[in-house]
Amino acid sequence: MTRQIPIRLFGAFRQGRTDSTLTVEVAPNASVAELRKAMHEVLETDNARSLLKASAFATDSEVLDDADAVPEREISILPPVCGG
Amino acid sequence: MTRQIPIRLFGAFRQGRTDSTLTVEVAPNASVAELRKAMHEVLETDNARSLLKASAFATDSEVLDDADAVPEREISILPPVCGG
Amino acid sequence: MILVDITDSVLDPLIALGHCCADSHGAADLFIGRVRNLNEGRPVTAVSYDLHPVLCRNIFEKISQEALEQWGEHIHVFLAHRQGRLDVGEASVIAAVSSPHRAHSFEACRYLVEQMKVRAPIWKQEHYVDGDSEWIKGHVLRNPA
Amino acid sequence: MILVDITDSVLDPLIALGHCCADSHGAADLFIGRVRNLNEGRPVTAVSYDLHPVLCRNIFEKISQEALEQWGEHIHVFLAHRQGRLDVGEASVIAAVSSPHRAHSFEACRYLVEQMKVRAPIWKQEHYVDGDSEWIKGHVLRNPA
Repeated sequence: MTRQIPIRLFGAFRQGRTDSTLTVEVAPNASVAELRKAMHEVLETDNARSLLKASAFATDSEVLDDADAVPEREISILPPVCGG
Repeated sequence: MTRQIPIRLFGAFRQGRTDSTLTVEVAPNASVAELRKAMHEVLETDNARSLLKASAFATDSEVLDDADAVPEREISILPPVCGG
Repeated sequence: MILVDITDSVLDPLIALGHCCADSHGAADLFIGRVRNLNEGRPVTAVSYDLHPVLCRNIFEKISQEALEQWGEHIHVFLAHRQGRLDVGEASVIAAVSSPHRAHSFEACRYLVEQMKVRAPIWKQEHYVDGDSEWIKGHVLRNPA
Repeated sequence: MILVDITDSVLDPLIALGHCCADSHGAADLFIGRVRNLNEGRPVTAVSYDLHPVLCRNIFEKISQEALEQWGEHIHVFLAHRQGRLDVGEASVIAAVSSPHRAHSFEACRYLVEQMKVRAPIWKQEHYVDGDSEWIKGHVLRNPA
């Protein structure tokens, strides 16, 4: 039994994609670190994998740490930011 | 032979006056320090004399130092400032 | 008093200054970030801003709340960011703070801008004269220590 | 580019922001000083500003020129002060700076305000709820060292 986690993509993760989510599969009690590993497996390019290293997972209310359990809420992957 | 120097008054020097200038008499080659002394003599109140100590003489283009000669241009006396 | 916004519409500095205003406030500071025509020597024609709207609003509120904690509950804080494609010269962000004294307004406004730059989930894609476009490298997002 | 003004009319922040603007400027900072309803615990109803208009304009230009020397000839600088009697909430001064990057805009705008406070020939007389009024003690004017 695994969980399907749809991950919302932002910024450079959208480059060359029509879809704005990417779904990955993790174990029921997976941590954010494991989610990161699972996403690494499904990314197609070196660029995207290297971007992932510098990116953070987040819910709609907070940025997650790698040690956190993957929450039940919607998950996003946030590349390095540059507002303003 | 002396010079009549009309001094434009600003801020607290205008308190209780209808006139906005005060004329003092100095020697032909007087310095700003001597002008200050002459103004001290004609001021009527301790408040005004004490304000004079903290004030600067100026032309329309610059603040004068006590060692400067009294210029031929219009002279103002500027009490401590507080713009904004 | 805090007002934050994420919007598709033109940002209006008068709304920021109307919010950052009180009879006891002698000083307001306002910052506007605008799209520049040049980045690292390359001519830019427009910038597309991609945001995570819900998280971004939450983070704007957090940053604003921190400003109140640091400079006093009585200050007024405004922080708004635009999303979508903006031409050169258009405002992408407005931050503003009013308070009784000027030092707090300057410092708190600067705080909003600096924190927004490193913590808000906002990405920009620059469009160049030659038709090319590129996502700008930014700051790695981390939870504040 | 420098724009300074001494005026009897209402100060308009949009004029300041319109001047502090260029395709290569990514950042503008604007400061507004407004009449407060309280000074050192005493309720204020209005403030009368007395200025030496010609000298004040000269000093505003000097201060602005110093900002260009310090932060670059390409920055845009605006500094305007109102004279006459102003009610609580009305703007007495607006300073603004735009430049390619935000640090310079913040720093130069702060510089304008701090220098104006200690060097510009401006005096204020506060009017109180009880009908009394008083000239505010300020900074002794000296030539810059």
